[in-house]
Amino acid sequence: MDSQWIPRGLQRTSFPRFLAWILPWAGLLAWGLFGAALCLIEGLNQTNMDNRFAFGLWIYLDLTIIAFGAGAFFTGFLLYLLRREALRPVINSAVVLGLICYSGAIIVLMVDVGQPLRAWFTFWHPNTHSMLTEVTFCLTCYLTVLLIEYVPVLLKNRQFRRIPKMLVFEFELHKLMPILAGVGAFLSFFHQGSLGGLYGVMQGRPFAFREAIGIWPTTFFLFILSAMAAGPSFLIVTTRLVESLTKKRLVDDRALRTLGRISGFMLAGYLALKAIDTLVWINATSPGAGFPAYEYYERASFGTWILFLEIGVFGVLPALLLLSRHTREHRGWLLTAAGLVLSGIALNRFVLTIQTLALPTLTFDPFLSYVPSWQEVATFTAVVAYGVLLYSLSYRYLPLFPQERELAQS
Amino acid sequence: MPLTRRDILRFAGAATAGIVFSPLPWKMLDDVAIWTQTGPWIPKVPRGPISHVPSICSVCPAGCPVTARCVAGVPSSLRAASGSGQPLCPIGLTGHHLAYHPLRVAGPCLVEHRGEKVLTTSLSLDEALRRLPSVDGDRSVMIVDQRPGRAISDRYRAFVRQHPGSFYAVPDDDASMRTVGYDLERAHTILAVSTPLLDGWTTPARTARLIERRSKNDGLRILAADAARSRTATLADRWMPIRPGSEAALLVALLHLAHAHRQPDMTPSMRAIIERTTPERVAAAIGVTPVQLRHVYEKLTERGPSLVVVGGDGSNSVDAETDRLAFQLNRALGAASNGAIRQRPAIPVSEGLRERDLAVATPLSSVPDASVALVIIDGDEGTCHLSWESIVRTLHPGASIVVSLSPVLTALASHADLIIPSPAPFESFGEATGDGTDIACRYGVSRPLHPRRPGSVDPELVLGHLSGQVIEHEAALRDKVAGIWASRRGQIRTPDGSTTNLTSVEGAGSLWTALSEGAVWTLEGAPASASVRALESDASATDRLAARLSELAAGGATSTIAVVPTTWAPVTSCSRLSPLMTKLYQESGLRPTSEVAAVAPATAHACGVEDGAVAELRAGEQSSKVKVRVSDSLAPGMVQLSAGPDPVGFRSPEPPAVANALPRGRAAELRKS
Amino acid sequence: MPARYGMVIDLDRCTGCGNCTVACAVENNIPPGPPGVTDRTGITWMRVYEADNGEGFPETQSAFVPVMCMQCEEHTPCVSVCPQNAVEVDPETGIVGQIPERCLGCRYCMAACPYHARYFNWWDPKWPEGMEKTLNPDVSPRMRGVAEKCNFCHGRLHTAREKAAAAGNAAIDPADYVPACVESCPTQAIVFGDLNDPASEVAKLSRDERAFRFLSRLGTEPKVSYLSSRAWVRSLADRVLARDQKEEARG
Amino acid sequence: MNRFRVLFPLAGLLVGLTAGWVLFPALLYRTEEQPLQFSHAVHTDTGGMACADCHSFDADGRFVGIPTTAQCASCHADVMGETENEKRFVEEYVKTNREVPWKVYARQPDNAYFPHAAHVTRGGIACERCHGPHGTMNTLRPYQVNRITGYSRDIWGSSIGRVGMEPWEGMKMDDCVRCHRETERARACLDCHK
Amino acid sequence: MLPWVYEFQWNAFHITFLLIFFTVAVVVATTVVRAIVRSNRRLAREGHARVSWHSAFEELPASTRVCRHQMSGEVRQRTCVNEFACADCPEHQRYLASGQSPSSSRPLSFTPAVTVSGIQLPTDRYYDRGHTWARIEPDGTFSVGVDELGRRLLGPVESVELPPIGTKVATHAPAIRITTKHGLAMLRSPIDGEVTYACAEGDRWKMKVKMDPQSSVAHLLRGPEIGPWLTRELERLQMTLSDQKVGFSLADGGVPVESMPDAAPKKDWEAVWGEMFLEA
Repeated sequence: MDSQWIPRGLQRTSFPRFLAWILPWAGLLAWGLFGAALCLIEGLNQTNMDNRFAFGLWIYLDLTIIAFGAGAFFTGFLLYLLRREALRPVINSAVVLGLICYSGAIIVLMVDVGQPLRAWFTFWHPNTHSMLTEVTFCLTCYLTVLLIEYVPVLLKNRQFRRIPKMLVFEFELHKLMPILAGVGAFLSFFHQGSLGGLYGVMQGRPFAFREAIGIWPTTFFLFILSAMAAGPSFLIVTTRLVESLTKKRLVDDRALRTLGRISGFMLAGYLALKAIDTLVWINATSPGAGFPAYEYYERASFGTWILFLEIGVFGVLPALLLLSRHTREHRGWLLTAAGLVLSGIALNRFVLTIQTLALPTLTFDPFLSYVPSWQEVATFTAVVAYGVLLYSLSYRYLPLFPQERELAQS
Repeated sequence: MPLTRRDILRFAGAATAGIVFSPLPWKMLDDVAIWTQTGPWIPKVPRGPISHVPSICSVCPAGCPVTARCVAGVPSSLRAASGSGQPLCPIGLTGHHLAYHPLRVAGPCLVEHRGEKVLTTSLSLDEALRRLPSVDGDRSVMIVDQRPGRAISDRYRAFVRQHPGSFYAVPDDDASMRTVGYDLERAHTILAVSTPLLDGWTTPARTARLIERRSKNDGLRILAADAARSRTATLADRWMPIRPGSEAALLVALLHLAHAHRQPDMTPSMRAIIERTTPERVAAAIGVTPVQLRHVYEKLTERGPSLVVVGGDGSNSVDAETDRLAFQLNRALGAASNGAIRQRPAIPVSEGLRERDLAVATPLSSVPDASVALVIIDGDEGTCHLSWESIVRTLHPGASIVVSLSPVLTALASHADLIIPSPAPFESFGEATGDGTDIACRYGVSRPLHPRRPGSVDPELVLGHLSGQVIEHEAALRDKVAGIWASRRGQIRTPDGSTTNLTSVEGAGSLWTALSEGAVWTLEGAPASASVRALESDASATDRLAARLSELAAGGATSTIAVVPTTWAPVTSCSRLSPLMTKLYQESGLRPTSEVAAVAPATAHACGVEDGAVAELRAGEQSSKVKVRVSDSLAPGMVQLSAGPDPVGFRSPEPPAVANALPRGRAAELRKS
Repeated sequence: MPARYGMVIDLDRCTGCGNCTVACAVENNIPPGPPGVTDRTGITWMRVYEADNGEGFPETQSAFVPVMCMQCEEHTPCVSVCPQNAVEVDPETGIVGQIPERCLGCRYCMAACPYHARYFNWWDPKWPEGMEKTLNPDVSPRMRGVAEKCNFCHGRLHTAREKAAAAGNAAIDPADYVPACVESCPTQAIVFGDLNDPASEVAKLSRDERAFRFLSRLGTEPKVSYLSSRAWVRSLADRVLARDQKEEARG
Repeated sequence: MNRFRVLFPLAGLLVGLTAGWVLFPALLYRTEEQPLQFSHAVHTDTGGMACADCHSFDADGRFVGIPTTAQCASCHADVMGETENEKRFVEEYVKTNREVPWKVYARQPDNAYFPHAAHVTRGGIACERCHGPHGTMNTLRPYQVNRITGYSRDIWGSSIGRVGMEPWEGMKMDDCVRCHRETERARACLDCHK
Repeated sequence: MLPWVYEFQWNAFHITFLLIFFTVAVVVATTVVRAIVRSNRRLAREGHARVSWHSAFEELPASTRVCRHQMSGEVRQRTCVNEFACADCPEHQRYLASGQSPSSSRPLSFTPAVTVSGIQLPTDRYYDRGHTWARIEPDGTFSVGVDELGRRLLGPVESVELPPIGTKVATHAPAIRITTKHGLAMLRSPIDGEVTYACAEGDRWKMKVKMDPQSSVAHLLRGPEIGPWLTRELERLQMTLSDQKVGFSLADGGVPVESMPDAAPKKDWEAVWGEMFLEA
């Protein structure tokens, strides 16, 4: 039915089966869009956020998926600028994933802000001292870059290739990819950092506040490193996921191992810095602001276990697994380690968004909890469904994995 | 030449470019942003000339001086009149909202109570008046006046006097306790027994003066005896936690220490009770030690004048017996002789009427059952004491009709058959007759500030329809003022704080002018004589007291918990609050809503409920869903409920809070639901 | 010299009556909470908290703490985080101003505020029918989806300035500029004025030995101070103090 | 044939430009008539009155704006002249004690705070600086209102591109800021916003 | 954002920030514009076919890109990096220079046809890797056709669409569209040139091309290369078909059926054709 659109030589499931896969996701997307529309039309009272929990599920989601989407810039950077050719098999997938993560984050942000129609004020009257300004500028620019990077992938579609202009444009654009990869890396470096800085600069929230190095708090650098660790791991996990869903081999092990090694290396660096940062924070920054650090962990649901889990099980363990050649070359361990890395980064973002806001500052203020409303969950689901749909369509109609044909034949 | 797709694309592209190079997209961007700032869904502020109108607040009888800031003739805020030194309460600060209350009754209407729902059918004024039965020998009328002392009150009394068998009924409190005022300003030691002395029990001005004296360390000592660490307990110098419902026992024990049983005018049975109620015998029942009781008594006698106030939850009383005990204790402490308690004088009657031609007020509970055919409830919006049960009891089983004059749909008005709404506060001339705890009586007049909403009817018109003698509302007030002027007693206090003796006011006309510009007439009472008739104990009361004390000594059922209803006093003078009160109730939790039940951590644990959980509170037949709030301020074994009008129930005339129906100290069960 | 408006609140005088909260709402056109509003979604620029000493019954002691925007002077947390300059510190008054018309509703400032003194308009502003006629003409109602907070009744400063300007004066009469909460406080627990004027009562009180500021170790230099003669109340200022106080009480 | 093809983009450009520059402003604004016609000229010239005689300040220095009917009635309690508008004014408004629902050309939104006292009394700025020759007009020009924002067209200025405007035209924030920048006054947002 | 918009701050931080933003915006915009300009220029210069082949070649699996010299056994392993443009390939020149390379042979009509697994390919012509051939005619033009394996891959032809006389055809660019009941196949032109004769009637067709003077047949397979190539192509076909999980296989020595699509009608034959005919 749609065979004219499927890249030649690639095996794709029949259209009805594809439809059967797509439809539930489309349903979820529709439900999610309904939830989001409620938030836009009725207002944010539809959410369970409140004055204390000014940020909720959505910001957490944004922080997490943007960290996961870091694979796009980091892989592009390594491939086009550092010439790590081993990563070529995953670059297209990385771009699509990056696009999904970033566009998803921006869609959610537009629902999250109270006045989306005024969002352009940030550009017109920017407060350049705000980390959010940096985030907004970089995210917008980088999303543009990702869209442009996606164009060559899109134009590889069989039907588009029949149009001479598009074919030639794709070819020429592809040649300029190193420039875009460079710009993307530059932008990502800043916004990944600014997302961390978002919390690190909050002088009034000693749980999140960190000392500054130059003009940036330490979380700025920690976020960059952790995103660089998360991005490759996300590629490993998604690739393996797609492989298991399609029952096909799409990327050779070498590429994934390279990704794993890079992720492990970044994670190790991140952990070392985070350990130092945490010690400084516990012993100097936080008590200096009038907050004994141990009090943060006296709440029933947020004990020190969360810190140990983040650094130990989700940090040191995957770092060792990824850095050791033996475990890295084992497919199961590699996938486990990548999964742990992602859990760790997700937990880190959770701690920084949710725990920061749950902890009271005033001595007579209670510790609060927050459970997202269905509208929030729906919007979240919409983004996931959108991502799955975009990826499924891209996978079906675009040659996402250059090695696929070869691996299928071998 | 055929039109190709390329041509169309080129055309569209160029057109887009043309639009980009025009103001359209850019101005649209700007205008849409402005639309989000000034769109039609954002209320617009009023514009127009601004004026400052001096007046008084007539929402409750206290009559605090205010300055209304009006924009284009509509008040935008009520502020305490500068120079008066008399601050307002939150109810007064929002008094100008009441005219726009969502439950405002638009005009005369018939009321139907269908289950939980209240249906109103509007009808014309003529039709409404026609539905009032004529009052003759057979049919008696009861006029329930919840704001006695006003100009219309005099007219009501005159009407009732002319129609034997009819009643001019007032709430029981107004008939008894409220005749005695407390000179808090002169007292040096005050014992507040289950009384929110510093939390709205009296006027904000008097509370403020107590706080001021305390912070200046002028020797004022405030003792609080309360089951909970209430606001008053927190702010007091000393707090004695007592068991809920043991107020009477505490007072009797103090009377014992004061050797009151040796007083000659004591009835023998009372004397016997006091004599046998030694601190040792009742201390455990009260929940304190005998030493503590003696200590409190020492403090009371250490530095006079001393006062014991038992105000209950709000300005209403705990119960009649406790009131009487407090009166006797005060007397024993010498408050009657040194003037710390005084009998508040009555406000002179309107010109043209004579006191002897007016009916005497009957306490509502003294109106016989099934005796009246027509009930007119006035001042309903200004109080929340009366329960529908206390009214329905008096209705003649045959054809009877209940008419409410309330401008808003109150809990009581929703039970009436007919509502002929009077003007809302500040829509017409209003009156303030003085705070029930004060030693002085007052009279003040508030000016109309709002444009009057069509459909409201002056009570004078309704009464005039019955009596055949119609008088204008303003004229009735002028008569009242003339009556006051004619008494030649008391003084007037202008908003700037200066006082003038009434004798130097030239005439009734200039008194009216002064009052309508915010001045208040006051007349201080004489020291309460030994016998305030209403507060004398009679035999049945003594029996009830004896029974209660023995019940208390027995300890009651220990497995249950006691309900302690509390009310924030100012709201008892206003059955419908400004919608803005959500700030205090829902939006800050500063005051608990009626659905909140506060318990001590130990009690919560024992009942298996958690903070914030929804639980079922059962007291006798009554059962209600409550939200549990765990508080360290409460003694274990009690549950504190907010009574009074539901402050946030401004959206629908829902039934009143559970706590309203529960007597103090009532045993209850709290269960997880 | 520019003014530095500040407040001193005497916690020993505060009875928790709520006048300030209500007067503030009336003055600043804060709408009544819609159905379903809670203490976490409502708007109370001035909010009275009840603080206790953490002991059980009957040793509990409590104090009422009115909390509003503390108008932080240094590193003002909400100002630096706002992406589009919707918040700023007025150098002439020291007042931290929030412009709802510029606000995007990102709520970053609310997360950043250590005093939880910023509020979000979760709902459209709605007054019961007709009640919008009683709005204060000096303050514009805010729209849904923006943050707002106390600005020391800036509308009253406008009025005072206008009065001064009409009389040809540059400086306002301090008596003309009194925020609604200060004006309405029955026990006069709140003192307002120019901290830069050493003769003003507020400047004197802020140097009182009973004076303290909440979370002053954050280094944001709040311009609202509190007074209390009770040590445990003063120790509420921050958690290190509270811990020390608790240890002192025990040992 | 190629020549003909070139016309397509040109025509598109023309259509786009016309839509943006001509059609858009025509659609954006709605024209409304004032409830009554009023001649400022008659009052200022013939009557010899000054602006402040009617557009005055109250005791607190607040600018009252358009005079109330009561103020007008102090002269126009009865018909003084011969115009139809005056007659209507007296009969429909003065006699019934209603306010005239004037449409205010310079009306700023609720969130803007403009103290006339600071600008006129203290600043000495002439009325004409911002209101132009309004006071010498014989008629009230039609009032144009922006359909999206509800603003009077005077806020933006008569030119949709904001080019070639008279010095008094335009009352957007940019216009305020321009002058305030030059004189280094009122830097805080709250100085002019409420 | 812009100096004349209020709240523009004249401090180093603000200006640096915005400068970086504008730089990024300019770089991104110029990159896109550059790509557009360059692609337009390229399209004008080289034509679509070359570019198309250029990018298509990169996507061919390594097994398809095997060098002709590997197939002939001259080198053990070599993957073409030169888009099969042997004329421009220095390696190819080196092998030709050695004089031993089968690539230097010319088509001869008298040698027997090469037969592999029952498929006969005459040696009197040049073969394109997309299973078209070019044979020089006495008039100097080349006749173009599809080889035996191609014919069997296509099965019964329903219609043929040839480029009209006078059109330019290019090496590696699809020139002939063949429709069967199993779909549409695009056959490559083996040489660059101009169509001088084109005649299609039903399933029979004939086409002649006059080769461009500057072009050559260096990239086409000939003589001793044909056998190894055909063997390899059968392997490749096997792989393509097995990849497609087809019901039948080409066992060693077996004879492919006359019409493969009819033997396995459920297959995605368009994909197989694309693979085997090297559709760009």
